[in-house]
Amino acid sequence: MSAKQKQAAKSAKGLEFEGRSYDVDTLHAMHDSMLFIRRFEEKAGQLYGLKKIGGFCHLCNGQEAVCVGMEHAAQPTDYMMTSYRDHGHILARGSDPTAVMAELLGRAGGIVKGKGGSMHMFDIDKNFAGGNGIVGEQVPIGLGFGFSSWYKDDGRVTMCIMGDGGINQGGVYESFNMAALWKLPIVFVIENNQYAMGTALNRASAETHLFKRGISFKIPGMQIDGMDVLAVEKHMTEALEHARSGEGPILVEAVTYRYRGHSMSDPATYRTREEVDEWRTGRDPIARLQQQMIDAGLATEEHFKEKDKEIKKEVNTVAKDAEAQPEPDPSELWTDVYSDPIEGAYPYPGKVG
Amino acid sequence: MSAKQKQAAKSAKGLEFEGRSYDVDTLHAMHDSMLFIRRFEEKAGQLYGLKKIGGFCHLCNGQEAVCVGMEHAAQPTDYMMTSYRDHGHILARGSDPTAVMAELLGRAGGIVKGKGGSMHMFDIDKNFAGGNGIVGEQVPIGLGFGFSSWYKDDGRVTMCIMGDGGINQGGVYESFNMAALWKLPIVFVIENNQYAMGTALNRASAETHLFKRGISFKIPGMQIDGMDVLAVEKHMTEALEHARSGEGPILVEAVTYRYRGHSMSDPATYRTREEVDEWRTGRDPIARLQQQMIDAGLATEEHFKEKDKEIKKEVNTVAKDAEAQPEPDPSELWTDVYSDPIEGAYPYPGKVG
Amino acid sequence: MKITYREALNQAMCEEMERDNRVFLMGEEVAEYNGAYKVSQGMLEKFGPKRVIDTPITELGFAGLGVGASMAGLRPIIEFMTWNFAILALDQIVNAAAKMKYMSGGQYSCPMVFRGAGGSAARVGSQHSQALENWMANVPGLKVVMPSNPADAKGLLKAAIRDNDTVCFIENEINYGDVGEVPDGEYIIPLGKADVKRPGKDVTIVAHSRMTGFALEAAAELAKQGIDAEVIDPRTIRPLDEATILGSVAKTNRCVVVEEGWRFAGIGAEISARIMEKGFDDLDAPVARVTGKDVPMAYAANLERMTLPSVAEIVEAARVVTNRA
Amino acid sequence: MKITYREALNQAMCEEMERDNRVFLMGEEVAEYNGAYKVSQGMLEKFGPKRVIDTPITELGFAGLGVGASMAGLRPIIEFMTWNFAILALDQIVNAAAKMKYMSGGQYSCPMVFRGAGGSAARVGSQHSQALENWMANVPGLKVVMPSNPADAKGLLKAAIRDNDTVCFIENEINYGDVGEVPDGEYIIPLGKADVKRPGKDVTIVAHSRMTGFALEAAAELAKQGIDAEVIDPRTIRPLDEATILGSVAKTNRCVVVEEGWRFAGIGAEISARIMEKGFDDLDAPVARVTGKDVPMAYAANLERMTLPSVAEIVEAARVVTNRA
Ligand SMILES: Cc1ncc(C[n+]2csc(CCOP(=O)(O)OP(=O)(O)O)c2C)c(N)n1
Ligand SMILES: Cc1ncc(C[n+]2csc(CCOP(=O)(O)OP(=O)(O)O)c2C)c(N)n1
Ligand SMILES: [Mg+2]
Ligand SMILES: [Mg+2]
Repeated sequence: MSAKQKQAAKSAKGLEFEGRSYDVDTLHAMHDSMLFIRRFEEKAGQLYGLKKIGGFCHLCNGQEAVCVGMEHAAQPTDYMMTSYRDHGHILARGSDPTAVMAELLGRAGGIVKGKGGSMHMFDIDKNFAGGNGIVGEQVPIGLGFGFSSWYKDDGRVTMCIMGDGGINQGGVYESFNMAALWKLPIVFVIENNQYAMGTALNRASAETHLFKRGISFKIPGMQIDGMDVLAVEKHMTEALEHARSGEGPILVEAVTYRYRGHSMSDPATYRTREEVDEWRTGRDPIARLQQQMIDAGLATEEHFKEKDKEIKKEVNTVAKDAEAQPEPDPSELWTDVYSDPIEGAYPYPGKVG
Repeated sequence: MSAKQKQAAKSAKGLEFEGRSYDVDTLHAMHDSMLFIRRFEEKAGQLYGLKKIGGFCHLCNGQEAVCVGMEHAAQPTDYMMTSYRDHGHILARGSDPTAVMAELLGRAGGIVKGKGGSMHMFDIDKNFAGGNGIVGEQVPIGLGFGFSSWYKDDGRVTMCIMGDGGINQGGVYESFNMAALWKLPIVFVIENNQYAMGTALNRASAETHLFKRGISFKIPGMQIDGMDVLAVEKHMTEALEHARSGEGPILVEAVTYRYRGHSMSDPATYRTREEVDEWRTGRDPIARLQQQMIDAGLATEEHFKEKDKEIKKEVNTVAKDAEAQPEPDPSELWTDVYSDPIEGAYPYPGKVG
Repeated sequence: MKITYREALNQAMCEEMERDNRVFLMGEEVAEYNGAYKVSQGMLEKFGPKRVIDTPITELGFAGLGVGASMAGLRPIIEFMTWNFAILALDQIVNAAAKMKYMSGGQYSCPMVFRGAGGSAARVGSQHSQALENWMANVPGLKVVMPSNPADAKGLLKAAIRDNDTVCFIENEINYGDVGEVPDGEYIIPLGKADVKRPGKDVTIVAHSRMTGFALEAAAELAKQGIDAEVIDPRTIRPLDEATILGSVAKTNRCVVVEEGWRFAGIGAEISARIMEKGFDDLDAPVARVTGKDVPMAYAANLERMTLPSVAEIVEAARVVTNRA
Repeated sequence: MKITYREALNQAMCEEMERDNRVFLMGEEVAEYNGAYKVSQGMLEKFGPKRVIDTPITELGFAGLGVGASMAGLRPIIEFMTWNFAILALDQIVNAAAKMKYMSGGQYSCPMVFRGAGGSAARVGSQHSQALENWMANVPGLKVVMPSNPADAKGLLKAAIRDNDTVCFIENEINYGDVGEVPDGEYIIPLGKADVKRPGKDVTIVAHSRMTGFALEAAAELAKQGIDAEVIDPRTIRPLDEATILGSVAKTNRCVVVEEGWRFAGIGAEISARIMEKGFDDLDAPVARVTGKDVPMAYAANLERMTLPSVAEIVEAARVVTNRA
C-alpha cells in the first residue's frame, strides 16, 4: 500500500489527495466517466477495424484521468478546446455519447451532423469548441475565448489543450505572450503523452520540461501526474482559480501516456513493449483509482466488475443506436457554409457552377 | 570621468573594456565606421525629404554601435541577416556605399539593381543575406544558414538580427527550438530600441527582459549596452565564440535607441523630447567613443572635427555618384524571376500574357 | 458630405461600434498610434482601450484571437496593417474561420471582419505589394469585399461588420486619401452587388479596387476615341454579382477584365471563365485580361510603373476587343 | 519495373541524394518513422541522420530553414506531411523563396523542393482536404508540379530536385499506392511539358494529379458512347504547357477542364481563360469546368463523394460540350 494510498485511506467516507477530500459519489462519478471513455474508445477502435469508421481516428486510452480530472475541476460554463484527439474530452464534458459515436460513423445524428468526424467534434451547449485538425490551431482560438471572457467579464475560464508536439508551434507563443500581456483567464493544458506521432519528446523539444515553456512569457507552470485523476482534479482546480482570479494565464503539464498508436493506422513500433506495459499496467489511472477506493473500503472489486459490464452494455447500445442512423441527407452538403448566404451571386448557394 | 573611462584610460596605446584591449587603429576604424553610417543615414533622410528616395525608409541613427561592434567581432565569412532596418548593417559589413545609396534611389547600380530598395539590401560577397520586409521572416531563414554551417561543418556563425517587436513572432520560437535542439551555430541578436513603430516594449511584451526569451528553449542570453561599441564588440565576441564552439545558439539583447521615427513618415509623437534627448545627447555611441579616445589621449577634438568633414564629403560624393546613375534598364523587369526560366510555357518569361 | 476613403472607413467602424458593443477593433498600431495609415484615427479616445486594442506583431495569434472571440459571441474587426502580413495568419482565416460553421455542423460561426490594405502601395517593394484577393475568393465560407471609392468603403464596411459570416475586407492604401461624397449615418451597401460606375455600350470593363479608377480613366480616353465603355466594379469579389457583368456583356458583346494582381488563376481568370460559360454566345471577341505583370514588384520607379496595369494598357485592350487596334 | 507512386518518389529522392550530397530531406516523421505515408522508407538508414531529418511540428520554421539553407548553397527537400499544413508556412514560400532571387537582384536564389500530399485523402475532413495548387501557381518565382502516375512521379521529382528554382511538388495521398511501369535509374521528365495520356479527336479533357485517372475512366466510358476523348495531363501547372492544350483544342474544338479543388479562381479558370484568349476561334462550345463543390470537405462518406468531382460528372460535361446531352 503506497504512501498516497495510506493517506487516502485515512478518510473513511472518501479519499483525500494532498489535503483535498473527495466523497464517494464524486469518486464513483470520476471512475465511471474514465471507464466509459476507455470502453467507448475500444469500441471505436473495433468499428474502425470493421471499416465503419474512416479517415483518421485518434484514441485517448491511457489519458482518461486528464479528461475527467480537468472536467471535474471546471465549471460547465468554462470553455474548452483541444486537438483532433477529442473523444475523451467531449465525453467527459457530458456530451451525448450516441451523437459522438454517430459522428465517428458519419451519420446524420452525429454531434456535428457527420460533417466533422473524429477530429472535429463540437458541442456548443457544453462549451466544447473543438476538435481541431491543424496542430496548434486551437491555441490562438483559445486565446480568443479567453479574450471574450475578459471583454465581457463573464467569470469564465478557458481550458486550452495541446499536445507535447503541438506546443512547438509558433502560434502557441504568440498566444502565450498576448495572454500574459493582457492577463487573460486561460489555463493552457499540455497533454504530455511523450510522443508526437513517432517522435519522442526529447527529439522535438530542446526544453522537455514543458511546464517551463511559458517562463519566457512570464507564465507560471506546473507539472502534474496525468495518470492520477485526483492529482489532475486538485491541480486543475488550483490552476482554474488562478486564472479566474484575474492573475492571468497558467500552464499545466499533465504527464500521461497513450496506450494505442497515434491513430488507428499507427503500429507504434517506435516504443518498446516494456515501456507501454510499464504505463499500461503499472500506472493505469482507472485501475489506480479502483485500488484506492477498494483499499479505502469505498467499493469492492465485484462492484467494479459489475460496473464494467454495465458500461460495456451501455457502449454497445450507443454503438448500435448510432449505427442505426442513416447517413446525412444529401441536402446537408450545402448547409452551414454561410450564415447569410447571398442568393443571386456566384458561387450560388446550393448549386454546382 | 566615468569609471569605465578611467579604466579605459589606463592603457595609453588604446582602450580597454572589461579586460579586452582595443588598439588605436581599431578604435579609429570603429569610430569612422559609426560616423560614416550616421552621416549616410542623414543624407538618406535628406534625399527622402527631396522625394528622391521613395517608399519606406528606416534609418538606424543611434544604433550604429550595434552595427559596428557586431561586425568587428565577426569573421567576414560569418553570415548576417536582418529586418528592413538594414542600411547600417550592410555598410558596417563593408558593402559599397555608392551601391547602397543607389539602391535607395532605385538606380541601375543599386546593390540589388534597384529591385529591392531600402528594405531589401543583399550582398552575397559580404555574406549579408538581407534585408527582409516581413517582420520576423529573417529568423527562420537565419536558422537555415546556421543549419547549412552545421551540415557543411564550415565553422561559420550566423548572426540573425531582429527587433524588440519582431521577437514576438511565432516563427522566432519555432526557430529557437530547432536551433537549440540541434545546437546550430547561431547568435540571435535582438536590437532592442524599445519601440516597435509606436508601440513601447512593455505594451507588446509580457517579458520585457528580451534576453530571457530563449529560456523556455534552453537558450542562454545576455543583455548588453547597445550604445557602447566596445561593449557590443566584447560581448558579441563571446557570443560568437560560444556559437562557434558547438555549444549551440545564444541570445544577445542589445539595448539601444533609434533617434529618428520608425520610418521617414513617422513623426514619433509617442516619445517625449526628454526621452529622446536623454539617449541622443546623454548616451550617443559616437560622442561616447570620441570622449573616451580624447580622455585617453588617443585623439583630439580637432581630429574628429576633421574626420567628420571628410566623411561628410565622402557621403556627398557617394550620393552624387549614385544620383548620377540611370534607372534600371526596362529589360530588368523580367530578369531574376527564375534561374531556369522555361521557354515555351505560360506565363512566358519576359512576355506579358 | 465629402470625406476621404480613410474617413469613410473610420465612420463605418465608429457607427457600428456605437450600435453594437460586441464589435471591437484590434490590430497593430490601431489604438495609440491611431492606425499606421490613420484609418482608426480617434477611435481609442472614443471607445477606450478595451474596444480598440494594439497588438504585438503576431498576425497568426491575433487573427486566431478574433476567430475565437467571434465563436464566443463577439464581433471582431481584425486589422492587418497590410494584407501582405495576413499570409502569416492564413491558416486561421482559411482553416478555422472559413470552415468553422461547416465543421461544427452549424453550431459555431465566425462573424468577423479581417480588414486592411491590399495590393501595392508606392515604392514598397515585392514583399509589401501583392494582391491576394484571388486566394481568399477561392475559399467557400469566406466573403471578399473590395471598395473602390469612399462611399462604397463606408457602405460596404458597415454591411461587412453586420454580416454574420467572415468577411475579408481588402482596402487600398493609395485610395485612402481619395475624397468623395459619402452619405452620413445609416448607409449600407448590400454585399454581393456590383456597381456600374460608368454606363456604356461598346465594351464592358470589369475592374475592382484601385483598378476601378484606372478603368474610368481609360473609359474617358476611349470616349475621346469614340469608344463608349461601360465600367463595372464588382465591389464584392466573393460571391460575385455576375448577372450585372453578364448583362453588360450581352449588351456590349466585348469585355476587358482588369486586376492589379498576378494573372495566373486570378480574379480575371475566373470572370473570363464565367463569361465563357454563361455568355459565350454574346461574345464578339475573346475576353481580354489586363493584369499585373508576372514578376515580383520591384522598388525602382520605372520598373514599378511597368509592373502595374496602366490606363494605356486598358485602353489598348479595349481597342483590341473592339477591333479598333 | 513496376513500382508504386510512393516507391517512385522514394527512388527519385534516393538517386538524387546519391548524386548530390547538397541534397537533404527534412520534415515531420521523415526519418525514424520512414515517413507518415512511407515515402521516405529506408532513407534514414541509407543516408543517415544528417541528411534525413525529423523536425518538430513547426512548418513555418522548417520551411524557412529550407529557404535559408538553399540560399547558403544546399538543395533542401522540405516535406510537408500534407500541403494543408503548408498554409502555416506560406509566408516563407511566397514572400521569401519565390521573391528572393528578384529582391536580391539575382544574388541569392532558392533551389529547393517543397513536397508532400495535396488535395483530399479519404474521410479526413475539411482541414485535411484542400487543393492549393492555384495559390502557388499564382505566384511568379515558383514552379508547381503535380504528377499523376508513378513514372511521372519519378521523372518529375528528379527534375524538380535538379531545378535551380523553388518547386512546389504536390503529390496525392490516394495515388501513393498506385502501381505502374517506371524506368530504372536516370529518368527525367523536363518541367513545363504536358503529356497526352490518351489521344482522341472529339473532345479535350484537361486534368491533373488524381483527376487524370478520373478523366481516363471518363474517356473509357465516353468511348463506349462513341465519343473519342483526348486526355491531357499538364503535369507542370506553372509554367503551363498550353501549346499542347491549345493544339488539342484546335483539333477537337471542345474542352472540359477538371480539378479537385474549388472552382473560384482555380486552375480550371486559368485554363479556360487561356483557351478564350488563344483558342477562341477553335471553340465550337464553351469550355466546361468540372471541379470540387464549393463547400468545405465533409467527413460523411456520402457527402465526401458528392464534394469531389466524379467520373460521371466528367462524362456528362463532355457530352454537353459535344452536344450529346
Ligand atoms: C500543422 C500540422 N502539422 C502536422 C500535422 C500532422 N500531425 C497530426 S497529429 C501530429 C502529432 C501531434 O502530436 P502531439 O501534439 O503530441 O499530440 P498527440 O497526438 O500526442 O495527442 C502530427 C504531426 C497536423 N495535423 N497539423
Ligand atoms: C509581419 C509584419 N507585420 C507588420 C509589419 C509592419 N511593420 C513594419 S516594421 C514594424 C515594427 C517592427 O518593430 P521592431 O521589430 O522593434 O523593429 P524596429 O523597427 O524597431 O527596428 C511593423 C509592425 C511588417 N512589416 N511585417
Ligand atoms: Mg503527444
Ligand atoms: Mg524596435
